[in-house]
Amino acid sequence: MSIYLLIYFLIIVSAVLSVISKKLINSAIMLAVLSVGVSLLFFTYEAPWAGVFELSVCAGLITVIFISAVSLVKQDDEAFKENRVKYTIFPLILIIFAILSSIFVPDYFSKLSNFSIYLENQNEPVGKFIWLYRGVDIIGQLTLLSASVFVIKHIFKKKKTAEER
Amino acid sequence: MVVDFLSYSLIPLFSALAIPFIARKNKRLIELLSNVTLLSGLLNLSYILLSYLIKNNYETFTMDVYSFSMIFTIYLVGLSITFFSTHYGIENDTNPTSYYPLILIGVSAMSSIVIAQDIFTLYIFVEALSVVSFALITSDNSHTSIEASIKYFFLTFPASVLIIFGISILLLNHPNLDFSTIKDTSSKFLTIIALSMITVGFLIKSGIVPFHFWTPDVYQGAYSPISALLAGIITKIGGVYAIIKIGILISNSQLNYFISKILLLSGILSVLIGAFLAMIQKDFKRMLAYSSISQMGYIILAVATFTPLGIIAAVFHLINHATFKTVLFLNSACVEKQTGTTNILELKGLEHRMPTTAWTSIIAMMATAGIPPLSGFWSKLLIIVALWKNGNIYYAIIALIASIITLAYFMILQKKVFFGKLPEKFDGVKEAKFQLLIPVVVISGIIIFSGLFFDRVYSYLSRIV
Amino acid sequence: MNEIQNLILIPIILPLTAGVLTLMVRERTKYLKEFIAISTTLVSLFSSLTALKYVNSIGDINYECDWLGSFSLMQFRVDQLSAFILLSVSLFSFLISIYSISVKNKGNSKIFYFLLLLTQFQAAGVAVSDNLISMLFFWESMVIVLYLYIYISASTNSTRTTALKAFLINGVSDLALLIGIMILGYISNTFVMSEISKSKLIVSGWATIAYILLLTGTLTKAGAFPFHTWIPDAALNSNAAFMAYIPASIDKLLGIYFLTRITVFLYTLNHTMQLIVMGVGAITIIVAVMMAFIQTDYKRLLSYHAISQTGYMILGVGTLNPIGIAGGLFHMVNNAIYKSCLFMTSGAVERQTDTNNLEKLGGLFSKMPITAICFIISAAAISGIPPLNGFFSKELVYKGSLLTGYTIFFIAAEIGSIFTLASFLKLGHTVFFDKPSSSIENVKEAPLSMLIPMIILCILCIIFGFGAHFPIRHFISPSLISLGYISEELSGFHTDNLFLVALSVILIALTNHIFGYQRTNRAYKASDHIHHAPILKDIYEMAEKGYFDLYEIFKKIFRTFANFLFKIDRVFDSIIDYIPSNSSYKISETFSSVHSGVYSLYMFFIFSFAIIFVIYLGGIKW
Amino acid sequence: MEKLLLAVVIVPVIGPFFLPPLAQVSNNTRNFFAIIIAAITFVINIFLTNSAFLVENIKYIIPFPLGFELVLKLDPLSAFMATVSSLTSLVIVIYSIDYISHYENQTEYYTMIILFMGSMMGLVYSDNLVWMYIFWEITAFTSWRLVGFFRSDWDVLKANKTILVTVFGALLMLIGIIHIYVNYNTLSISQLKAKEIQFLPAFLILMGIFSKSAILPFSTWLPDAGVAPSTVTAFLHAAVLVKIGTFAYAKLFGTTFITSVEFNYTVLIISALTAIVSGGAALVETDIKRIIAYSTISQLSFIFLGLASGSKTAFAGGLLYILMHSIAKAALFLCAGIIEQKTHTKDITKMGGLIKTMPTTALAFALSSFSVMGLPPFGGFFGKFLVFKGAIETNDIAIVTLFFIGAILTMLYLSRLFYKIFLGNEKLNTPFEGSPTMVTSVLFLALLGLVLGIMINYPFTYTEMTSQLMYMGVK
Repeated sequence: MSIYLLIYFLIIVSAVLSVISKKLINSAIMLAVLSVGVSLLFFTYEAPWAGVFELSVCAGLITVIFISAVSLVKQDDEAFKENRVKYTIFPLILIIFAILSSIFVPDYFSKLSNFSIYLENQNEPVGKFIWLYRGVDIIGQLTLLSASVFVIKHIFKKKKTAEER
Repeated sequence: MVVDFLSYSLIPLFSALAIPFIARKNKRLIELLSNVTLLSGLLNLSYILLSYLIKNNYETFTMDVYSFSMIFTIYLVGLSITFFSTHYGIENDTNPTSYYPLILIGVSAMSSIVIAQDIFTLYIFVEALSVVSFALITSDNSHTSIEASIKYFFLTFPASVLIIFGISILLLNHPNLDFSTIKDTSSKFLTIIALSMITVGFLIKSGIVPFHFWTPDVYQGAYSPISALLAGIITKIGGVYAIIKIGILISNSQLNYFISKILLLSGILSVLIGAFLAMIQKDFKRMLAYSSISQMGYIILAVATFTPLGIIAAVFHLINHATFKTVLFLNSACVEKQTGTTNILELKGLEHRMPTTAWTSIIAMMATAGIPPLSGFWSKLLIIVALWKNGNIYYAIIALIASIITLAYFMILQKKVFFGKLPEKFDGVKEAKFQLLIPVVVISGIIIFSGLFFDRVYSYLSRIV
Repeated sequence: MNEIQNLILIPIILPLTAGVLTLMVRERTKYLKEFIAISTTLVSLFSSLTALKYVNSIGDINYECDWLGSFSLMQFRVDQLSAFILLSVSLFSFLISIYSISVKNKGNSKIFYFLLLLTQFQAAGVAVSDNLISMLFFWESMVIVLYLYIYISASTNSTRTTALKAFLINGVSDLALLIGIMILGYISNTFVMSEISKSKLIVSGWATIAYILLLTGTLTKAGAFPFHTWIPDAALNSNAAFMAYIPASIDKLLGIYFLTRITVFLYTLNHTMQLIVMGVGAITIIVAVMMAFIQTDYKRLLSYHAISQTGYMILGVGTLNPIGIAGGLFHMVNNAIYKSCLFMTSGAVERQTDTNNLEKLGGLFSKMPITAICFIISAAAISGIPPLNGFFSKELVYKGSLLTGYTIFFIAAEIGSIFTLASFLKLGHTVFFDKPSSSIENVKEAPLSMLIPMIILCILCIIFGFGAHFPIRHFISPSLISLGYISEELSGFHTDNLFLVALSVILIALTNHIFGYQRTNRAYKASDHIHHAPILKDIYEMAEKGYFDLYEIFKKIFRTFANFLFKIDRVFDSIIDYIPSNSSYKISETFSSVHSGVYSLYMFFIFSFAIIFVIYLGGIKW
Repeated sequence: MEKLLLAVVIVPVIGPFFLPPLAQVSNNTRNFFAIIIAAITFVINIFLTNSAFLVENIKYIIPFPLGFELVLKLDPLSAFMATVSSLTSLVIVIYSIDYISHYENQTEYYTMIILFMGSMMGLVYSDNLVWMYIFWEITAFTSWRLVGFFRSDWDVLKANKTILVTVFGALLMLIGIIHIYVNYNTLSISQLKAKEIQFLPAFLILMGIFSKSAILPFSTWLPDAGVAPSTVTAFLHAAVLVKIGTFAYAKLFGTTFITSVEFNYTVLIISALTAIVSGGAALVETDIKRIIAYSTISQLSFIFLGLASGSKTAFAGGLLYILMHSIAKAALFLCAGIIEQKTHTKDITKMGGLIKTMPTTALAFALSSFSVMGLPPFGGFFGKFLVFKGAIETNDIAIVTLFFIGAILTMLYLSRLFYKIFLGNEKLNTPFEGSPTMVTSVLFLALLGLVLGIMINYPFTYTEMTSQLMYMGVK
């Protein structure tokens, strides 16, 4: 049980930090941490490909793009400074959310265990499962990869030009 | 099912991948390749579509009408954006070798969203789409566009979280995430909570009040053709499409009561707030952004009825909104290109200098405000009737009266931008070159004709459900 | 029967066509227009004479033609009264058309004759219509003619203002008449007078309103107090021919005709209503004559008399007894005769001396004897000197008012005739006998075309005086019969005490005049001792300034009213214009204050709303 | 016959879109073509009017789903209205050729004005509420372009006011229409015949009608729209636009639905107030076109009195009033156009004594004002007369009094206007008579009013038969 609480705590803290942190890069990193936490949660609940995709998409790719973008705007980060003190009420809301979820989620745990049993009955490795039933996702992965390639190209090309200026 | 449309999503993807290899030096070739790719797809689609529309009988039409019309819209808008960009002179602002492929990938991602048969695939492509658009927004390296892209990503991030969480919950009692299976068992508690999470996520993605905060900044800040692409199609496919899909799924379950309450509320709020905020905007594109918020509100209202008529109305209004919002954003791009500003306080008296732009914008605005006999009138009428028949009379009345505000801010826009006396500094202003006008004119024609031949359009769309 | 119908159509159709014909005639042609007009009016005179004979001997003439679809026909019905009116109308238009050959300031003579013929057409139409709607049609269309008539006589601003005044007073009262007629038709389901008279209306509810409205219309037409105020102004600003034609004869004829119709033929009045009518008559007599008495302009003085004489007729008709009504009708025709004669003399004098101002006039008897004689005769007639026609009609009116038992009206009438006589003494004395002022040397007699009608009218005065039984037997009693009274003996020369009263009236007037003349040795100042009497002085001044003028009062009222309405209109304007725009602007401001561009604030909103939504959807309901 | 019915709508709706290309050829070609279109429409309407009573139930149906099908149906009322409006439009278009010749945007002007006429035809003949609404909105759009003809900020502001007010009303009307659609499940007027209608939808539709024909509280856009060129104001305020509302009232509440007494009473009271309020405003204003516009408003309320008072004769009178008022008021506006063009001012305090220099215009003006005042033998008399009959048959003294005051005000402000412009003192500007075409057209209209008054039998019989045949009456 403590591991869950730990992960919850991790998620909440990272979310709060991502909102109230002064530097964009920090909030980006915090978001990454948050999604890592979420995917950890998935893994611990034996929902492997949910975890996989959370990790790959949210934590991995998106964070890359975040950081690249943030590194673009770093030089004129001062352009938009706000006073973020007044948003420290976020933690309260998030804690409420956490409590409420801990009301609903136990039900979800029980279901979860049943589902893992159902998976073992099929006794197929996860990879095979993917290749059998989720062929279209391959295109998805392909699209994502090519997209990320072009995105990096697009942005970093511009980063150079920006520095030349 | 998937195979009907798979090519539409694969071909652009491959041509996008091909571009860096075969055409990294030659800009013309890039433009040619991307345009030809989309044009061929569009010709194919419109051939099929017209052949049925003209015959006006659909016995042999086996494809899913909803996906088909969506793909048609995607290709239409995508092609008009690429064609526009080729003559817009993007090479001064950005790098064509990554710009066009990104658009193509976006098109393919959208097509894949439309053809996705299970919700997880849909999610993946939505993410891909948001990545692409994030990059595209920053195409010109201006301060505003980068800020816009960052806002876009930060503010739509919660959507991804909610959707993925919802999907993971769905996984509990559905071995595979096909829409059909979800449809069967869509009354279980976990399914309901999952679907509601997914719905909220897509609401965020489609920029509905109260999740609309990213929309104006992004549309205003984005690179002009790209804001047309965003407003025209991306937010719809990335957001509203899925909501309509879910609407179709759960149209007969106990969930739709609650979801329709939420949707009605946020829809009417978007209609009103978007319209009111649009009225005091000083920037052409920002005003359009708010107006598209309020139009999204109409679509959501229509979905919220969960009745066949409502779904038809929603799809029809979605298509219409895609068309006329594209026209308007392209108009704003033309104006910006010719005069160097989109601030409507500086602009004045352009109607004699840019007649085509003026008239196409008038057509699009009248369509948006629901002035008959343009297409927007019919879709709005259907929406209102659907709402009324569903018992939400007050929502219907408010939505109807709100279109006077729509008309009002467009009147203000026309007055400020096109009417009045031309200031000296715009003496040199001429109409944009006609290649830039072709997409605008074509889409305006589509607006008019889909309004005049509403009977055909309706009998085509009525096969959605 | 058919040719008889055509007979009564002649006085209506012929003048119209002839009038249009005169418009075709070129202005330069000499006497062609005059010829057309005179011949037309003569023909219609004879035809109406024949019609009268026919009606008196055989019976009513009816004529119908399609007009307003199935809603209403154009219905003519000539009974004795109508025939009598028709006859007098044609007579006067005939005489005026002769007279106005040599009237100078009648403006464009083509238009003048056109209007004259048009007026006859309309007047004849009013006289013969049996259907109230067709009557209204003719009646109300006279307003335009009236306006043009005054308008063409001079191109000065005062003339235009007067024309406008006449137009508005008559137009508004015609609206009243219109509504009255509508109500009449509404409560008695028909617009045909002969139908309505079968079951006379009693004054109650809608009928009262209708009667008052109709009364307003008729009184305005007849030019009674308080709707008379345009006539004196018109006297100043227009020509004598017009004055002699419209206010002096046609308007009186039609007004009193219709007054008689409604009062006797369509309604059975109750007591109060009768008192109101008679009261209006009496007030008209007194007020107008008091005003007339002090005038120093020939035509203006006459015009006030025209008004005060109307009072007698109204009084007579208001008595509701055959004698009074006979008196009213008889007085109507008499008044028309001598009043137009008087106006003609004024026109002659004006033509010869180019002025109507009493201060400039004087001693014309030697220079214009015939005019003077005509003046004297008609003046004597109007002042009720026996045995001229005016005397008898007034006698009848007096008798009628005495029979009602209200001596007050009788006394008012008598006072009226005192001042009438006095003012005419003053007028005649000034114009024809007083010492001439330098400006009018070498004045000659008026041309023949002016003298002939005057002489004819004077002869009529005398005939109707000595042979008063003739008109009464042939015109008045038949009219009474057609109004549903059995005719009784009302002719002749009464030697009862009324005669003495008349004599005493004459004596009082004479003494008054002599007294006034002695005070200031000038005849036109003979009224000053009344004019400058303590209280009367101020009243007179206010009256001359037009404080009592209903038209001026209403002009003020409507101006303020209109300003008030304009304010209301502005209020509505702000309701549909400023208020929505400003309020929506305020709303937009409020909304936009949230959109500060701070994305962590946005993040906050998105998160919190997402949580709320999800909890609502997923959680609350279990 | 069906073909004719289709043609009378199609020709003026499609025709205008050929005008811009023709303008490339030459302006005269364009003007000629515009006149041709208007003339054709008018002639076809004459044919239709002749056969309106003879032939039963002429329809042309274009199918649309959900009961939105476009049905063109010939009935006496529609034919009457169409003839009136196309006649005035024809005269106005002819007049425009000289009037508009020296302004910008001529092509757009002709396109819009013909399109307006076309949509009017469609509105008049369409037998389906939603199509009525569609054409209604097209007229709103065209009037927006036309009012904003001079592109200054002020003009465009007023143009926006015009379209916003009218469209707002139209939206209210649409709500009413949908209400009917959901209740009776049809939109076809001939199927809705003799149905009773609840107060709410009736009131909503009434709001639309009032906003279109400028009855309180929507009245003031009409005088404000006077900034447009006089042909446009004549076209919109006098001949066609404001008559749309009266027509819709006659069509829906006169000949289709059976309305309740309270409803009619509401209409009567509102229009009575409008009559006097706008009359008073007209007495205060000093801008010639604003005055005439206000007078239009007050006359419209008289028309509503006739249509709403619930008696067949008064209904016929109201229709007659529409005809007479269209003609007379169009003539007045066109006279105002001549005066404005020649004196370069709209302020009547700056005018005076124009009767010397422009007698024909003065004559036309006077004749039409007499017709509007309702003096015989002009046509206006019969209209006013029958309308008052209706007022009295409501048996309500308040309404009669209010309209009596309204009529007095009419007389006052018109005579004041005429006096100030044509009589009065000579002011600095001594203009000349307008161009022959313009003067002829105004004189034609003025004399037409007179002739119709003298030959009242024909128009009145027509309107009376119409009301006998179609009028539904009150519950």
